[in-house]
Amino acid sequence: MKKLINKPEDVVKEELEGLALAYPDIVKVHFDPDYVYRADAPVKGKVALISGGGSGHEPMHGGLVGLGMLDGACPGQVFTSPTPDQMLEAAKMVHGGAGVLYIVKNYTGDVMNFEMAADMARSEGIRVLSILIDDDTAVKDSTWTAGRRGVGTTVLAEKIVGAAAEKGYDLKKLADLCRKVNINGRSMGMALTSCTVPMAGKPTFDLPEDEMEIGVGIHGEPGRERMSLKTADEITEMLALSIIDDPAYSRTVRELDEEKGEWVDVTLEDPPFKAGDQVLAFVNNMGGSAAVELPIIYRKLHEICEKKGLKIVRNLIGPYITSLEMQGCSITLLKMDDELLELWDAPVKTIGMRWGI
Amino acid sequence: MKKLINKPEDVVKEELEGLALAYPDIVKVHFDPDYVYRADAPVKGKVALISGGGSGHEPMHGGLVGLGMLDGACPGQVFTSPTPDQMLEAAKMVHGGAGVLYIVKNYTGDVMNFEMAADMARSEGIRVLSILIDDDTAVKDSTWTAGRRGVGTTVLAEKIVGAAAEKGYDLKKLADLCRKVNINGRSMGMALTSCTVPMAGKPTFDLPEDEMEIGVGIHGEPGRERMSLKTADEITEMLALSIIDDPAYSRTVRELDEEKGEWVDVTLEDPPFKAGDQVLAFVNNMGGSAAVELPIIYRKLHEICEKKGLKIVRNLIGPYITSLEMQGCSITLLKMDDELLELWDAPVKTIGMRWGI
Amino acid sequence: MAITTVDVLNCLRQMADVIHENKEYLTDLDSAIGDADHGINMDRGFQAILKKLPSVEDKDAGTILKTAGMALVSSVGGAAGPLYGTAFMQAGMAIAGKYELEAEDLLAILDAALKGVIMRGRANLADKTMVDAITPAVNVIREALGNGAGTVEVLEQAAAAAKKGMKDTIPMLAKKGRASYLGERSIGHQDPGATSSYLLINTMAEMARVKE
Amino acid sequence: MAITTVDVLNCLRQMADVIHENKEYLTDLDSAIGDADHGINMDRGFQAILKKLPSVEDKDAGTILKTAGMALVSSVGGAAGPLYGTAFMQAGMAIAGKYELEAEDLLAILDAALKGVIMRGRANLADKTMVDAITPAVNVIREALGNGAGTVEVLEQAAAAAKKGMKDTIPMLAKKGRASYLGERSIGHQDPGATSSYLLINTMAEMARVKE
Ligand SMILES: Nc1ncnc2c1ncn2[C@@H]1O[C@H](COP(=O)(O)OP(=O)(O)O)[C@@H](O)[C@H]1O
Ligand SMILES: Nc1ncnc2c1ncn2[C@@H]1O[C@H](COP(=O)(O)OP(=O)(O)O)[C@@H](O)[C@H]1O
Ligand SMILES: [Mg+2]
Ligand SMILES: [Mg+2]
Ligand SMILES: [Mg+2]
Ligand SMILES: [Mg+2]
Repeated sequence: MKKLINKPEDVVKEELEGLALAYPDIVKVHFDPDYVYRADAPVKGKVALISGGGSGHEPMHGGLVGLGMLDGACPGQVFTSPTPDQMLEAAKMVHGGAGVLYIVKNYTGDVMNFEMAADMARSEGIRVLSILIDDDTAVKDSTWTAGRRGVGTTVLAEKIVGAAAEKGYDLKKLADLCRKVNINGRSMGMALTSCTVPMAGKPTFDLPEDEMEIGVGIHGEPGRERMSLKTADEITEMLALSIIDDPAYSRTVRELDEEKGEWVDVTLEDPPFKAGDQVLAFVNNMGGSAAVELPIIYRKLHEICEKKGLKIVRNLIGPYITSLEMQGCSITLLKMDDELLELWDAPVKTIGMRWGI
Repeated sequence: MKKLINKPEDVVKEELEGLALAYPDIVKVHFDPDYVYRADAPVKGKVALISGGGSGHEPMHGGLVGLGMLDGACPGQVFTSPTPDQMLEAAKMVHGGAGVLYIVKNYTGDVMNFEMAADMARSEGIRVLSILIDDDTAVKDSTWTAGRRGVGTTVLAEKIVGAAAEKGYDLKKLADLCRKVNINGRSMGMALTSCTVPMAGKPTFDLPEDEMEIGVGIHGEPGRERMSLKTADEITEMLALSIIDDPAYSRTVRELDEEKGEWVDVTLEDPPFKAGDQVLAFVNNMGGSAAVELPIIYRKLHEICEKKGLKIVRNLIGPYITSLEMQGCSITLLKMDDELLELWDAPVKTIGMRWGI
Repeated sequence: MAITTVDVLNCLRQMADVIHENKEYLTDLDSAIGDADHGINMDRGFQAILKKLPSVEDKDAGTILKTAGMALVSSVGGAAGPLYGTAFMQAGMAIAGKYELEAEDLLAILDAALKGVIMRGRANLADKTMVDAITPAVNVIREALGNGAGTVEVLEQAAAAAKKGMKDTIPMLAKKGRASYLGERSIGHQDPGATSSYLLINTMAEMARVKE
Repeated sequence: MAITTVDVLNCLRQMADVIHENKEYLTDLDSAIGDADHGINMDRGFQAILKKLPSVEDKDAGTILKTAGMALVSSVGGAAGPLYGTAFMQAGMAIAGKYELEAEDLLAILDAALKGVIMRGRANLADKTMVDAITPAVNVIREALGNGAGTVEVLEQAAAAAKKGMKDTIPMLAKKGRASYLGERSIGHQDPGATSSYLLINTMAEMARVKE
């Protein structure tokens, strides 16, 4: 294992220490339980946005905390969901009196830990809603699986919902907006290489020199299918079509119902993309691919979208939701409308994403 | 070779096509000869800044073109200096009547090609000055080598000089400023893995699982020394001390003398760092290291600087001057003063670096 | 043979040892169909339990188990944290206040643990999860108690059933948790969570055997 | 035996073939002490020359070489581009206007090429560069001409000297170019640029041998 680390068990702690030293104007870090929060938290009267998940996906989520985006982020161990006490304490620290929205990627671990945290926070009198992101088209059905994983759309949702929170949307409206972003976003990822969880010390899987994994998540897990290595254009086409040609997707998720005061099953349906849609195209580096490669993917994606009648109105290209040093990429398309465009363009100042300020 | 590319010989061309499609508000791309330039070039009355070098170091240089930074960037093939005609044509395209400053990394190829380009541009009536960046403390002497390589300080110089050009500094003042940044900046890099030049198809060197290279440049070339793998703290200490304890460094470089109208030998001396200095600390990802690792390096660097009496007043952490997918990092320290601080903080809007706008 | 709180404490310590010894094994299983952290997660959790035990040495068995569960919840994360955390907390509530446990209490403990796992994770039998190891153990205990079996026998049968349940996950297609994303590719691999469940139940049996 | 412009054109085409065949070899040499691109660079440059040749087929030898040099300058990049580009351009200027070349012109060509390389790169002998292959070739041509040798003999001796010069770079410590950064580690490797220089000079000799 070749990494710029000290003891594997100290990776997350020392990363957080580094962030605290490097960006005191943007974030503060609390240890035991660990969470990253806005340097100016709590922002009075603003709904607080909290996300979290395993570490190893940097800049997500700690690097997405700041003005116009998250108020708090709870980092777990590498690829391991954080614990409810982190999420509870983060909520207590950042909530500015207008409630807390948890943005949760749909992984069994994240979902269960955030559910426990939401219950705990509510029992302490904090208004909480919680929205799942499940956008990974590599997962075809939700009946025989834990449902689609939360991947690239998470970053876009955090930006857009963060801007709306800054604008003064209330908790209910933010939850609705986050749900809207989620059902309009879809992603698909692939890996050229595996990655190595520091504590495990060896690559999660072996991938021969001439093979790749299609339909991977972001945890170094093998994907849906292993196949022989293809060109950037062929890979882009596979990923893009898996998104664009994805039919309507419906599933039942659990959401907190504020009126009933309990978790209820909600059925959601993602509408398929159609010609004429305006989209945001997000080409994500899994972490270890050379930066020169991403525009090559974008180039082909642009061509495919054009052919399919999708108009790319915004883009995001780079490592935003990574799997440690894995080589590979993912594509996310999000259908945009005027509200989303305005919120996307709004100023943001975080470690990993910054513009307009 | 595992890369998200089509034909190896098309990598640079397709990358440029992707950039042109993705960022039309920031850059335009000219093909044959290839160069990237500001979407709003030429900026009348402003000195135009041009840099260039082999590709594979993205975002440098094409990703550093835009308001507050470069006006033009000439990308060569991967790790191969661009050619004089690119630099000449770029100069003709972007110069706004106030002259052109070439910022050149000190590699034999880059130096010779930019020298030829400067001569050609001057013979076409364009005022040109050219400043070398040579900041790599891995190279101890300039008598027995081609002199220190240009590495991390290049990024900082392009930001600072770019801001000054935006503020209206004239050509002579900009050249002086660039020289000042260069003699006050020092870097040192290391590699955990090699990288693969697409056209070569295999890693430039083999590095056993338990070894690393210290004192590498940015071209996948082996470093000064191979040694057994060390912890992040030990690596940071080696890099940082090689910079902080570096004695005064003097060398003779060739610069264009405008009055004499010819190239002259100029002797420059880099003053060593001393307790009390204010510095900008730049921790650079060579490209393939997981993002979680960089703050771990910064954490230790912060401690070392403190112990040595250096005050970090600004920082930059991330992949800015990369070697394709190489795992590893480099550290750059730049002594700051009020002028440099103000210019550093000035707005910048490029693909790879953006703030304040 | 009654089980004392000292036995419970020892059993938890023994579990921590077993998990620690099997850390790499569990993580390897998780590499195949998950994200290579189950052993690491469980080990972190049981180390957290060890740290908490001194504070509850004089407490009743229910409190001890609930404390262990809370330690798991706040240290493990991932799927295993809330699942095992809830299991231990529910088990503790099922024997709240007791300082001595009889064979019937073992049923109460494991049944509550199983219900906790299902409440939290909503897995069905044959979804290829820890439920597939715990369910047969609970069933066999219930049966054995009906036949008048004692502590040791009950737990030995439970361990054997859990082991079989664990092995039975190999041919299953995962429908819950991370492994479900692999689809057909999850077939042929033993579920890491079912494996840790077997290891924990087996440790209970071994403790009882030694005590006897 | 006079060398015609057709010979010059053929020689350049032959050089392109030789460079293409040795592309990987040159790149491998550059991997050891450089940045793994010398063969790729040279091949790109000679392919560019091939594209330019049709436009100068009826021109004098000097123009042909200058055109080749300009093609190298604008296509190779790196260190080799300006160095070989300048070499070919200077060589062309040394025989400006000539349609037939005699043995003495070969000295003029290689001497001008060497001076061009040194003017541009300011390397000294034993710095482990192409200068170490070209210098002995120029010296031996001068000597051979003094002894009244003809074209073929002159070029064969030049090629032999260049080859020895190339081999002699192996034990040298590099002081110029990228290899200089390796310090002691550059010792024991043959310089890629000296190797391409030998290959080019040797191609001239082979052309002359075949023509004879
Ligand atoms: N919904 C569920 N119900 C019961 N057990 C589950 C469920 N989801 C996952 N598991 C169990 O959790 C185990 C994985 O735990 P672990 O690796 O620690 O967490 P994660 O999957 O978050 O990395 C699986 O092997 C499986 O036995
Ligand atoms: N200053 C110099 N003078 C003469 N030859 C040089 C000089 N610097 C480098 N070279 C030659 O150039 C060769 C490397 O060329 P190439 O690999 O194409 O360029 P780069 O080093 O820019 O990658 C070296 O092997 C050496 O022979
Ligand atoms: Mg996990
Ligand atoms: Mg090169
Ligand atoms: Mg796991
Ligand atoms: Mg080279």
